[in-house]
Amino acid sequence: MQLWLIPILPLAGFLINGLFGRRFSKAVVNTFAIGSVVLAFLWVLKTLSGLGGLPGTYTEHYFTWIQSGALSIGADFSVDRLTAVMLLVVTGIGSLIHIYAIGYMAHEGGYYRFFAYLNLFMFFMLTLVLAANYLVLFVGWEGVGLCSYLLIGFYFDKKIATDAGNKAFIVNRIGDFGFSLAMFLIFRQFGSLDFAHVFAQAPAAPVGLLTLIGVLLMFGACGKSAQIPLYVWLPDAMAGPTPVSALIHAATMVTAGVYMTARSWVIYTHAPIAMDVIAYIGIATAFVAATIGLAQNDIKKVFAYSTVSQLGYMFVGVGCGAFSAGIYHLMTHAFFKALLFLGAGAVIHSLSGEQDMRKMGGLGTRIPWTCGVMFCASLAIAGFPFTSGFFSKDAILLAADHRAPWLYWVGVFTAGMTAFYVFRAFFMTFFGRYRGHEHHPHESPPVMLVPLVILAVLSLAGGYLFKIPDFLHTVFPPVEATEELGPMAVASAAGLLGIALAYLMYVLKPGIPDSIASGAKGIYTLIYNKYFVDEIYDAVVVKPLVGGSRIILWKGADAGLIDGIVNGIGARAKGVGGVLRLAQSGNTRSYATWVAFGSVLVIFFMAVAGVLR
Amino acid sequence: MDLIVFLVFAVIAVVAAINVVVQRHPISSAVSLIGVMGSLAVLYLLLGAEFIAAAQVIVYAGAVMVLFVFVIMLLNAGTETRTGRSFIASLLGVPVLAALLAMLAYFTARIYPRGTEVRFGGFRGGTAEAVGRALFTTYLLPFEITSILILIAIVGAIVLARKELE
Amino acid sequence: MDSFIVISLIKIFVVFGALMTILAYLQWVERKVIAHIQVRPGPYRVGPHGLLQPLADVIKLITKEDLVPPYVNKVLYLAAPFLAITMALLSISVIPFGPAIQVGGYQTWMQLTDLNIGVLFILAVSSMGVYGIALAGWSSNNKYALLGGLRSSAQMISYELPLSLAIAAPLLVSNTLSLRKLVDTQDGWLWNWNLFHGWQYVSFIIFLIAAFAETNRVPFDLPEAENELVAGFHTEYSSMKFASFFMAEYANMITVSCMATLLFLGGWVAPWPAAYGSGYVPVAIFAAAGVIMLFHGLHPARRRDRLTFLPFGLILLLAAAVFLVPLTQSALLPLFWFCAKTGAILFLFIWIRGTLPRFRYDQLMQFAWKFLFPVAMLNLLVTGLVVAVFS
Amino acid sequence: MMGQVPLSWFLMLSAVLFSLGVAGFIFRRNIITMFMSIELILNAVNLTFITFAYERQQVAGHLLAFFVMVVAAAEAAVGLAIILTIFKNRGTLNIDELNSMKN
Repeated sequence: MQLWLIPILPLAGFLINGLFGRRFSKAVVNTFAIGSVVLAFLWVLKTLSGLGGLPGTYTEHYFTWIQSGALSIGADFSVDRLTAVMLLVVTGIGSLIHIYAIGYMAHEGGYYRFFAYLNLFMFFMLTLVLAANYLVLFVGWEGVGLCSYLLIGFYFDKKIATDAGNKAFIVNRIGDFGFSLAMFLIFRQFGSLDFAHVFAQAPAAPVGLLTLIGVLLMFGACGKSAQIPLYVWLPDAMAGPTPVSALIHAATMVTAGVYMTARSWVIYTHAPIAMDVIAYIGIATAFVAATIGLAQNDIKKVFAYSTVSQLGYMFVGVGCGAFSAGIYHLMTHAFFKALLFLGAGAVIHSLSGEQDMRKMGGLGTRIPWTCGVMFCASLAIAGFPFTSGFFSKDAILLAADHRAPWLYWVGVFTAGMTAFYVFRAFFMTFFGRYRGHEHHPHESPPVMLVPLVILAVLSLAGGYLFKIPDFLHTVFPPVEATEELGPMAVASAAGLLGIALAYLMYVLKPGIPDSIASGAKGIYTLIYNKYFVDEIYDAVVVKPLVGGSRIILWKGADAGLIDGIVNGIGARAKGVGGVLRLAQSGNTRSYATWVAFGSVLVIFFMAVAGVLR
Repeated sequence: MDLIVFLVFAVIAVVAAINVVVQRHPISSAVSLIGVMGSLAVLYLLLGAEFIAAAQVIVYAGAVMVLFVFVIMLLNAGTETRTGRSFIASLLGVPVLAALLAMLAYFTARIYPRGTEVRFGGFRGGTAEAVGRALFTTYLLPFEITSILILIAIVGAIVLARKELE
Repeated sequence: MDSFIVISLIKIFVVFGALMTILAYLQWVERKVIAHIQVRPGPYRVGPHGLLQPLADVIKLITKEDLVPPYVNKVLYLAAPFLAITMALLSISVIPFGPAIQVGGYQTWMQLTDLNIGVLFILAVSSMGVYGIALAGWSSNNKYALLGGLRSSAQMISYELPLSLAIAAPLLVSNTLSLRKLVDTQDGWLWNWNLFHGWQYVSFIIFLIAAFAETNRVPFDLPEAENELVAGFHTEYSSMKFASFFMAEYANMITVSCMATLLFLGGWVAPWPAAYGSGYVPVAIFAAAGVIMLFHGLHPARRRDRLTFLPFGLILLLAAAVFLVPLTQSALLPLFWFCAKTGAILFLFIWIRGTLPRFRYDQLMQFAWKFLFPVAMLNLLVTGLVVAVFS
Repeated sequence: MMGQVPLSWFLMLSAVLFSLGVAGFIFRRNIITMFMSIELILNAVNLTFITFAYERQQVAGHLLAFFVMVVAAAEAAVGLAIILTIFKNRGTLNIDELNSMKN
C-alpha cells in the first residue's frame, strides 16, 4: 500500500522548501508545503479505505536498518486502527493548521523556513505514528522533538524564544533518557524491539521487569506529553508562532506520549503498578495545571496549562485501563485545543501581537467569526453536553470512577476548573469593554477562518461523529465501565457550574476576581507564579548541576585529569619522537640502507621461522 | 649451446650492471643499463618468453631508457660529486649488501638444487598469442586497470613537467 | 645441424654483400633521380654515367683521416655510429625476400631467420636505433650536435607510436606476427593484398609518413637541418664513422620499404597468379629495356654511349633470358616482385626528397601527436572492429 | 655437450643484479642514477618471474613481468617529471643536498 509515501511527501516538501525555498515566492512555498501535507492526508484516506475494516495489523517491511549481532531493526511501518486514528488526526489537523498558517504567517520573516520546519515535523510525526518498532518510533520521537525545538525558537532573535526552545529540548532529553533505558530493557528481555514480537511475549515476562519498563516508558511520555514533573517546558513553548502551538504543542506532538503509552498497553496491563503511577501522575498534573490556569493572564499561557491539564486527563484514562478513552480524548482534544489556539492566534493576529487578556475585551462584536468558533471550542473543552469534549471526558471519568472514586471526584473538580478558566479567558477576551491600544481589531482573512470553522464543527460534533471506543475495540481490551447516567450528569454539571461562575465573575460582577485575589493573597500568588516550580527546579536541579559541573567536571576532571593525561601523552610522544627523530635524517640513502637492512632481517627471520624450508 | 648463450649474456649483464653502479657519469650508467636489459632480453628468449623479450626491448630499452637519456641530456647532468652525508649508508651499506646477496644466494641454492634445467624450447607458452590470450581473458581486469594507471601517469607527468602557466 | 649453420652463413654473406652494394648504389640512384628532377645530369664523371661514383665515395671515406675531436666522450663517441649501423642492419635479418627455394637438395628460405615475432623484433630493433643518434649528438660535446640528437630522438620516439599503430592494423587483418605468414595470407590476386583487401589505405599512408620521420628523411630531416644545426648529430663525425650513419640511414630506408612491401603490398607475391602470365612480366620488362638500350647504343648521334649502352643492352637481354629458365624462375620471380615493390617505395622516398620542403620543428611534433597519433588510433580501432565483426 | 643451464643460475643472476641495484641505490648520489638502480632491481625481479614461469610452465609469470614493465614505464614518466621539477626548483640532482624534509 506504499505506506512510506505518507511520511515521504512532507519530507519532500521539507527538502524542496528547505533547500530552495529562499528563492521561491510565497505562493510556490505554499504550494509545496500545503500540497505535500494535503497529499499525505489524501494518501492516508486512500490507504485506509484500501485496507478495509482493518481488523488486525498491516505491516510493511522496507529494508533492514540495523543488523548487529542479535539486534535486527527493520525500517518497518505498520497500520492498525490506533495508527489509523492518529494518522487521520495528524494529517487532517495538520493540513488545516498548514492552511491557517498561510494567513497567520503572511507578514512574518522566514516564511519558507517556517513551512520547511512544519513539513519536517509532519514527516517525523508520521514516522512516529507509523513505526512498527520502538526504535523507528524513537526516531520520530526525537525528530518531532527537534522540530519542536526549531519552531519554539523560530523567532531566534528573541532570547525568550531561544531559551524556551532550549528548555523544551533539555527537559525532553530527561524523558528520553527513561525511554532509552526502557528500550534497552525491552531488547534485553525480548531480544527485539518490534511491537508484534514484544507484545506477543510480554504476558510471559516477569511483572517486576514489566513494571520497570512501564515506568521508564512513562517517564519518556511525561517528557513529551508535559506531565509532572517534566511539564515545565510546555508553557514556555508558547513563545513559538501560534500555529506551532496549535499543531505541535496541543494537537499532535504532545499527545505522542499518550499514543506511545497506549501503544504499549500490553506491557501496562501486565504491570498494574505502572498503570497506577500513570493514573496518579495524570490526575495530579490535570489538577495542578488547572489551578495554575485559573490565574494566568496571557491567553496562550492559559491554553498551554489547559493543554497540560487535558493531557493529564488522557493519562488518567490510559492509567485506568481505558486506553480507547484516552485516545478518544486525544482526538477531541486535538480538535478543540487546536481550535482554541488557532482562535487565540486569530485574536492575537487581529490585535497585532497582543497576548495579554487584560488588554483585550469586547472583541465579540469586532471579530464575530473568531468569537463564534472560540465559543464552540470553549463549550467542547468545558464538556458541555453532546459536544465532543463531553463524550471523551466522560469516558475517562467513568473509567476513573470504576478504578477509584477519589480519582473521579478530583477529575470532576478539575473539569469544573477547566470550564471556569476557559470561559474566564473567553469572557475576558470577547466580553466587556475593550481595554487595548490597537485601534482597529480586524477579522482574520478567510484562509484562516475556513480551518477555524471546520475545526469548530469537529469540536462540536466530532465526539458524536467518531465513536473512537467502538472503533478501537479490536485493538484494546474492553473497558469494564458501563455508561452510567449519574457520574455523567455530575461531570456535566461541574462544567456548567464553572461556566456560570466565570460568567458571574468576569461579565456580571467584574470586581470579584480582584477581591478574591487580594483576599486569598497567598494562594493567588502561589498559583499565579505556577507554584514556583521553575524557581524550585532552578534552585534544586539547575544551580547544583551548574555549580557541580564547574567545580568537579571543569576544574577537576577536565582541567586536572583530562588535560593532564592529554598533555602527558603529548610530552611522552615528544620524548619518544625526539629519540626517533635521529632516524629521520632526511637522507634518502640512509633510509634506503635501513630498508635493505630491514629486508635482510625479514629474510633472516623467515629462515628462522622455517618458512624457507 | 644454451649454456654458452647463458654464460655469455649473464656475464654481459653482470658486467654491465656493475658498470651501472660504478660509473660516475649518469649517461654511462644509462648505456650500461641498456646493455643489461638487452642481455636480459636474450635470456628471456632462452626461457621461452619471446613476447616479453620483445616487450623488454621495446618498452624498457626503447622507451623508458630513452626517457632517461633524454632527461640526462636535458639537465646536462655532470659526474656526481662526493658528499658523504650518509653516515648510515657508509657504515651499514656494505655489510647489509653482503648479507643480502649471501642470503639470496644461499636460499636460492638450497631451495632450487641443480635438478631443473633450462633448455631452449622447453617452454612454448610465451608466444605473443598465448600472452595475449591470457591478458585478454584471465587477466583482463588488471590489464584494463593498467591503462588507467598509464593515463594517470601521463596526466601526472604533464602536470609536473609543464611550464608554469602563471 | 651443420648444414643449417653453413647455409645460414652463406645466406648471411650473400645478403650482407648484396645489401652493401645496394646501399652504395641507392645513394647513386638518389643523386641521379634528384638531379633529373632538378633537370641536371648528376654524377657523370666516374665511370659511365657515374656508375663508379659509389666506389669512389667509399674509397674517399675510407682513406680520409679518422678524426676524433677533443673533449668528446670517447667511448660513446666511438660506440654511437657502430650502434646505429648495427641496429639498422639487424632488422634486415628477419625480412624475407622470397619463398622457400631448393639449393642443391637443401630447402631453405630466402630469409636469414624467421621469428614468430618478426614484426615485434623489427620494432624493437628500430626503437634501439634512437640511441645511436642521441648518443652521437650528446657525446660530440657540441651544441649543434646535441640539439640535433635531441630533436632526432624526440622525433623518432614520437613517430614510433603512429608507426606501430599503423603496423598493427594490417597485422590484425592477417592475424599473425610472422612476416612470412603475413605474405602467405596475401597470396593470389592484387586485391588480396592487405592494402586493398583490408582497406588499409589509411594505415598505409600513416605508415609511410611515420616511416619518413623515423628515417629522418625529407620532409622530416630536422636533425640535419643545415641552416640551423650545421649537420645535426653527425656534425663532428667524419670518415667511416660518418659513413656508418649514412649507411644506417639508407639501411633504415630499405628496411621500412621492405616492411611496407610485406605489410601492405603482398611481399614477393605477383599482382596476379602465374597461371595468368605474371611470370612473363619481368621477361618483358628486361627485354624491352635491353632492346631500348641496344637501339640507343646503335644510334649514330650518341657515339659516346656506344661503349656502355651496347653491353648493358646485352646484359638486360640476358637477364630476360634467365627469367625464362624454369629452374631459376622459382627463385628469381618472387625476388623480382619483392625488389620491384620495394624499389617503388624507395623511389617515392627520393621523389619526395626532391619535391617537398622541410617542416618546422613544432609543426612536426604537433603533426605527430595531435593528428597522426589520433588518426592511427582510430584507424586501428575501426580495423579491429571490422575484423572482429567479419571474422 | 653439456648444453643445459640449471634453473638456479638464472635465479642467482637475478639475485646478483638485484643486489647490484640495491648497491646503486644506496651508494650513488645522483637521483637519476638511483632511479636507474630501481629499474635494475625491477629487471632482476622480472627475470625471476620469467624463470618461475619456465619452471611452472605457466604464462602467468610473463604477465606479471608485463605488468611490472607497465608500472615501470608509468613510474619512469612520473619519476622523471618529478626529477625535472626538483632540478628546476633546487638546481641540483645530488640526493644528499635534497634533505629539506629534515628539520
